[in-house]
Amino acid sequence: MDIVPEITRRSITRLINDGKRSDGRAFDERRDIFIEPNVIEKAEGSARVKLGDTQVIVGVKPTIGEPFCDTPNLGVLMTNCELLPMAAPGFEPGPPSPESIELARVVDRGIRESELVDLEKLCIEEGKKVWMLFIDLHVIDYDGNLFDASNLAVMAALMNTKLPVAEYVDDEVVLSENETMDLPVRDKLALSTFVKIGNGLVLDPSLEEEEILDARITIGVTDEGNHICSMQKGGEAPLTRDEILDAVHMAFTTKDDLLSYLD
Amino acid sequence: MDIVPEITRRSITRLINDGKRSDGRAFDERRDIFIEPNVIEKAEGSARVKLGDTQVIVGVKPTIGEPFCDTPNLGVLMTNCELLPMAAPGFEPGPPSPESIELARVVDRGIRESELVDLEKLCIEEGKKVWMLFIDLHVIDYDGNLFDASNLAVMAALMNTKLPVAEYVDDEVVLSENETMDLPVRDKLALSTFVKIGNGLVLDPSLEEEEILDARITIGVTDEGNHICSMQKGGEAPLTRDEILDAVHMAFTTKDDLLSYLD
Amino acid sequence: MDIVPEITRRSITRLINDGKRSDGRAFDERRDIFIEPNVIEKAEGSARVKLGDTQVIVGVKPTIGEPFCDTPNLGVLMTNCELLPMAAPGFEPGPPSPESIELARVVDRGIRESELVDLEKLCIEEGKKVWMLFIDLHVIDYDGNLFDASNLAVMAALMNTKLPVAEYVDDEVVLSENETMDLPVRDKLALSTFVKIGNGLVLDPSLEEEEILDARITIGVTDEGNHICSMQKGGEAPLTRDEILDAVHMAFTTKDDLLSYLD
Amino acid sequence: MSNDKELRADGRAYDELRPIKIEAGVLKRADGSAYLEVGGNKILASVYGPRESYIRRLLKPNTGVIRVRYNMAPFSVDDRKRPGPDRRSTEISKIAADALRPALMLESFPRSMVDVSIEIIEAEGGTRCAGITAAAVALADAGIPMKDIVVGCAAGKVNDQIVVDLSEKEDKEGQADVPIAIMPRTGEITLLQADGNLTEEEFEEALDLAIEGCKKISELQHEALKARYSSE
Amino acid sequence: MSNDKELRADGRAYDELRPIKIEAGVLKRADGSAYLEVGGNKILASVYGPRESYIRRLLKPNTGVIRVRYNMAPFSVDDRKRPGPDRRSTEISKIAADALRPALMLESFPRSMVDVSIEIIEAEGGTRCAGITAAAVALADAGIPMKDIVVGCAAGKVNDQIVVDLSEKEDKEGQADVPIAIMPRTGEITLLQADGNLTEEEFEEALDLAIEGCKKISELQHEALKARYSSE
Amino acid sequence: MSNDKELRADGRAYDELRPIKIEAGVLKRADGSAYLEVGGNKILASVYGPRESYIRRLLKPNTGVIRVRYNMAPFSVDDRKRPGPDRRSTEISKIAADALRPALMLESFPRSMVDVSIEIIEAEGGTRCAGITAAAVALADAGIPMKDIVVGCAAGKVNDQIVVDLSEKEDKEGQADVPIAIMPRTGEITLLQADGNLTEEEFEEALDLAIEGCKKISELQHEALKARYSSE
Repeated sequence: MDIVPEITRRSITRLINDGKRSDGRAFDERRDIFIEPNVIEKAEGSARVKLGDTQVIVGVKPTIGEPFCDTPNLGVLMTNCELLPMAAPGFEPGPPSPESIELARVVDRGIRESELVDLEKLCIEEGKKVWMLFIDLHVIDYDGNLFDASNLAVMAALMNTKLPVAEYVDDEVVLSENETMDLPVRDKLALSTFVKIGNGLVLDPSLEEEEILDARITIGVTDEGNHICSMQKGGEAPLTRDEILDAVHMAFTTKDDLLSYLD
Repeated sequence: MDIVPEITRRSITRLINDGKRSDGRAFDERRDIFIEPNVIEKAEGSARVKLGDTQVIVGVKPTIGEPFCDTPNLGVLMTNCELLPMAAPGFEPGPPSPESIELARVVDRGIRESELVDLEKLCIEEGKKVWMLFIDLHVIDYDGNLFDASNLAVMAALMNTKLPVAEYVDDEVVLSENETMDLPVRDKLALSTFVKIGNGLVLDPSLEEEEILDARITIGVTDEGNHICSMQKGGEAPLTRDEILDAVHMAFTTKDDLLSYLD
Repeated sequence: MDIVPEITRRSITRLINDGKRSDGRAFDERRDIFIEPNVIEKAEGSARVKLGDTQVIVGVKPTIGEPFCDTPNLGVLMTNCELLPMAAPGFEPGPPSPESIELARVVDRGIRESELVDLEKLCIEEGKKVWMLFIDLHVIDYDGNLFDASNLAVMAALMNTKLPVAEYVDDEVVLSENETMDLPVRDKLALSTFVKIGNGLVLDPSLEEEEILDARITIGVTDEGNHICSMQKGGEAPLTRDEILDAVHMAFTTKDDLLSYLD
Repeated sequence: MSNDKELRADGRAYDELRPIKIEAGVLKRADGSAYLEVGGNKILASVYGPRESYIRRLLKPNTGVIRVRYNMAPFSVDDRKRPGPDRRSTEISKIAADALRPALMLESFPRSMVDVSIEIIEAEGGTRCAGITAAAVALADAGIPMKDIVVGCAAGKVNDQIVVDLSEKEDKEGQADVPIAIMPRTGEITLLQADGNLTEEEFEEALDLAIEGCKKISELQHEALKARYSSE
Repeated sequence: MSNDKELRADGRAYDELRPIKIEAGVLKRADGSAYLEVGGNKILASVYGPRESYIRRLLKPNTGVIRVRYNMAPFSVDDRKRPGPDRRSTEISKIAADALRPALMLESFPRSMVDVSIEIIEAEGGTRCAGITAAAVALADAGIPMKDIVVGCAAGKVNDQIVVDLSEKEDKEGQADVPIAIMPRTGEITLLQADGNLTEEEFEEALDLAIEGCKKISELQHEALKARYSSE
Repeated sequence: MSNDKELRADGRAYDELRPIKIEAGVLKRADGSAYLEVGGNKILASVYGPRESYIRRLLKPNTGVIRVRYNMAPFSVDDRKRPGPDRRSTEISKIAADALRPALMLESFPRSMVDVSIEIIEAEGGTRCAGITAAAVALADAGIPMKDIVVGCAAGKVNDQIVVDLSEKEDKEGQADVPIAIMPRTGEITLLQADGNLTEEEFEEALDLAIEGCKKISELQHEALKARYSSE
């Protein structure tokens, strides 16, 4: 990514060591959140999310396919992510970068491991036909913390996704023309990313903070389940056991506030 | 492409501003045209075309496949173009360049929009099986104006394409071993490319002219229909409304002469 | 590949012109051979081979598929080769290099042309289902002569490959859960690679010898059949007719010793 | 001839554009950006540059160059589109660069590149013209020196009538489509394609109608830029 | 709570590792290498460097960099894997580099690259941790300056019990998996992932169990390196 | 043994070549070119260079290098071939470069590249040998310094008989195929492959027959070049 002047690094770090952030936020305070659901009429589910100035659009498109052999009665979710060249000066067109793959897979693991979509209800005919959902993540403005912004946008898009009612008749799937069903979303996931800078662990890093991070940790916690369901460390510095446990604890305490934006 | 000495650019432009071309042709005069049909025995249709020193070989290969959902009773045409490394010093092997894709798509649109092939006659069994034709354009020597040379070669190849007679019996396609049918070609397309250099608009640009062009315009006109069916502007300079209308008019007036080579 | 100091080239060449090799071997002497069969429990056949310090692992994985149209009663073999980045400083990750493709194809041609696997016995139901075998060659340490090492590993892996007994019942393939059959291997192939350095032709080139080779020749000879079944010349220098016939002769005379390692 | 034209399927007159909304400066990171809605189309355009590029072979010693990437989001169309460039988007990227280039004054930026992204968030007919229109606003927002703000619009033939700004439905069922882009000050044409079936006269009529459409849209571009400057 | 834990399906206690074998220096060409078996996993790791690289954009002016390639052999799993990187291996390569980096002292090797290959010859659960463990031994074998030898191990939840070092079967049927890597001298954590379903308390238990597992494996790494040095 | 050989399916004697036609200098842009027909094969070869190349890693400091691209047109075979290189054409490109290289004197062109294209317009058995033969003529036409003009020809076993220059049908139904290329002045062999089933004696017979075939074709190469020079 971009090279940050050493002086910026020092001043941000000094502030954090003094218990302050350069934009005045508390360590466990997120930036402003704005969620616009149903932004794409041609998508069965969609949302645009602004987290500070980071912007992500998510569209959900269903298709009908065959289930995997080992899960004949479950629908399928596929998460794909595009770090668009418009989102940052360093994002190049071309095959997905490791960063983009990591983002897609962390978001995907959150949805999958939390079991928040009831995949059994996406089965049309066991062993024959199931709904397959493409969840496409379009990052249009990168101003820090793509993980949390993307997860919020995916949550919002899944919650407004509607599928046509499908029936399996004479070896073929017949779709209802006017009846739809809501996507069976039975839980919500709060994804919280912290970065370690100096001696501090701060929630929802801004771009400035991400550019100088020592280590990063992302924690997924379910709303109903109240469980940890995913976690991902990043960055070239280590974290201590206690820093990790602190981050986990903050992920639980800040969860309700975050998820209130989805109501 | 190649860099042209400024002096060449000036001398060609000066000539054109004086109403002359460096090779002595009139503004609306094409280079010599030579068409050799049926050059590939293993192809169901083929032709080699020389337009000046530009050379293109086209082969047509049919295969049987399923029609598209929204056109269950129509055959399918696919046009592909290879700017072979042998054709010019700057043509590199590898995935198709934007130039090669533009060429294939302009030629393809001409065939498609003119509806010169009766696609309904390429239907073997509605919704089940249709003929799919691969039209492969092989550019072997690039000396200017690939658009018109390629279109001529495609016309000639389509006009000599023969398909085995196909029948649909018991859910399978049976091909006759000796009976063939001519590809149902019901019209011809004249594709005319002009370039603007200085104040002039000249037909069938040579390589020298293409290398210094300000703007390019390609116009497709049908023979029977006598309609405009495709158009493509190129180049980094604009064209005025009147220049475009002039080019269109010349495309109509020079059409018969061009198509006479296909008889 | 690597650049070899001119002085090394001269000293190796001088030795060979004097009838000696830098590691003391005779011209028709191979390095130590070590074969460990069945190294991968999850593969249906496998082997690790060390030829000197060159190391190759081969795994055989079967799948069930449709036969080719022109051979409806034959199983299918597919040979793939990975020159792993760990095997040599110059091996880069990415799409297969020409060297890797040549290696895979030479090994593949040996197996195929010798007809050592009875492909008819890999047919489950004619025209419907056959066994398809992926033979994956994993080069992990490159110290010269990948051809012969790879072929030995493939031979050893094929000879210990076991397939579940398959039956075709009601349009479906049913696999036995405990009964297996040995892969029908009815011959063995000895692959012998020689390089020409100076005036000499030496068997089983070490890395040092390969790096300065003038020409290379690989010869495949069948054990039972006692026939030449494949041959491949490489390198930028020519070979004389007599050098080739000498190499062929040596391939026959050293065959039994080589194949004894497979017993 | 155009006096007694019938209303179209969506109730528009033959020379009536779909509702348009243009906003400049919608992204933080990009040097310039614009958002455009026309009919059901939703389009974002961004500009980075002039800047260095590691793709040296694209640069020119005597001028800056423009590179355009037209891309459709997977969810922008009824059947999900596979991510990444296809042949259609490669062609549109190329002609969009040609369409925007004549207005740019990049001579003072040798060996540099201007990167334009046109992102189709939702598609409903006429995305290439709308994309060029949005990109021109983003270029202005980025402060790239320009002699004019390029603007695009299509005309075509539907039910034997020449009409402006075809909707997706009209494009699919219509007889011809002529997308163009112009530099409105001089009226010069920087993009021109045609497909379908037009007589020489019909083509002239379509061309003039598209030029008129461009001029109307041009006003909205300027308003959007004015709103952007006044908000700063 | 962990006093009355049941034995696991394969007979191990909750805090018992699978049998492990580590060997250093197993390849001739590589600058450093290691072979590791744990349970049914068979893993090779190699190191080249620090060396120049023609991929200039990856290099840094003030330090050496590490590049990791995690790869599964086509024959390493039940259903043949297509050769070449997939999304999973790309992610693991990235986090494995992050996991190994903190221990390396590459400041004296600016503009150079250390290339690590982790090759999964046979996979039976926990390949990323085992691969990192093997790679750290290969790095030491290559003589790369390091402040510690990173070591990886997972813990997880199976049948509502927190257990260490999940087998393939446990991973598939279990309720959670927490792979980590640490620098054993300080106990600092350089890799951490989690998936499944854990309460805050269960997570803490798993984390501590995985740290214990790492420390046991660390001893075997040192023995392998001692054996390598003494054999030279 | 070869005295009482039978005529072949297409009426040729065991040592009879298919009809051949060679023409030099058939393309305008290429520095050198050739067209060759043998049996049903139609082949174009072109040469550019010696010239600079942006693919620096292929260049050598002390000599020029040759790069060969063997390619089959999609329409050259019965079932359309997908465009672009496949494994077979990659291998043939590599060995064709090795086959042509020994005759070239590129020492005076360090850091430069000679690019050879072999384009199979129509294929009917023996394209690699015919392609090398055509490429050698194109290299001469381009004025590349050479000590000899390489020429290729195959021999093989069909119906238990050793025969020269197999047709497509013979290649498919035959028992062995031995394509070679030689430098005719010295008789040295620059390309050699074999597949099928041959005794040591049969191989020797095939090798000698292929060498004889090469020598006959060599004369036609020289005639084509003479015709080219005299026409200039």
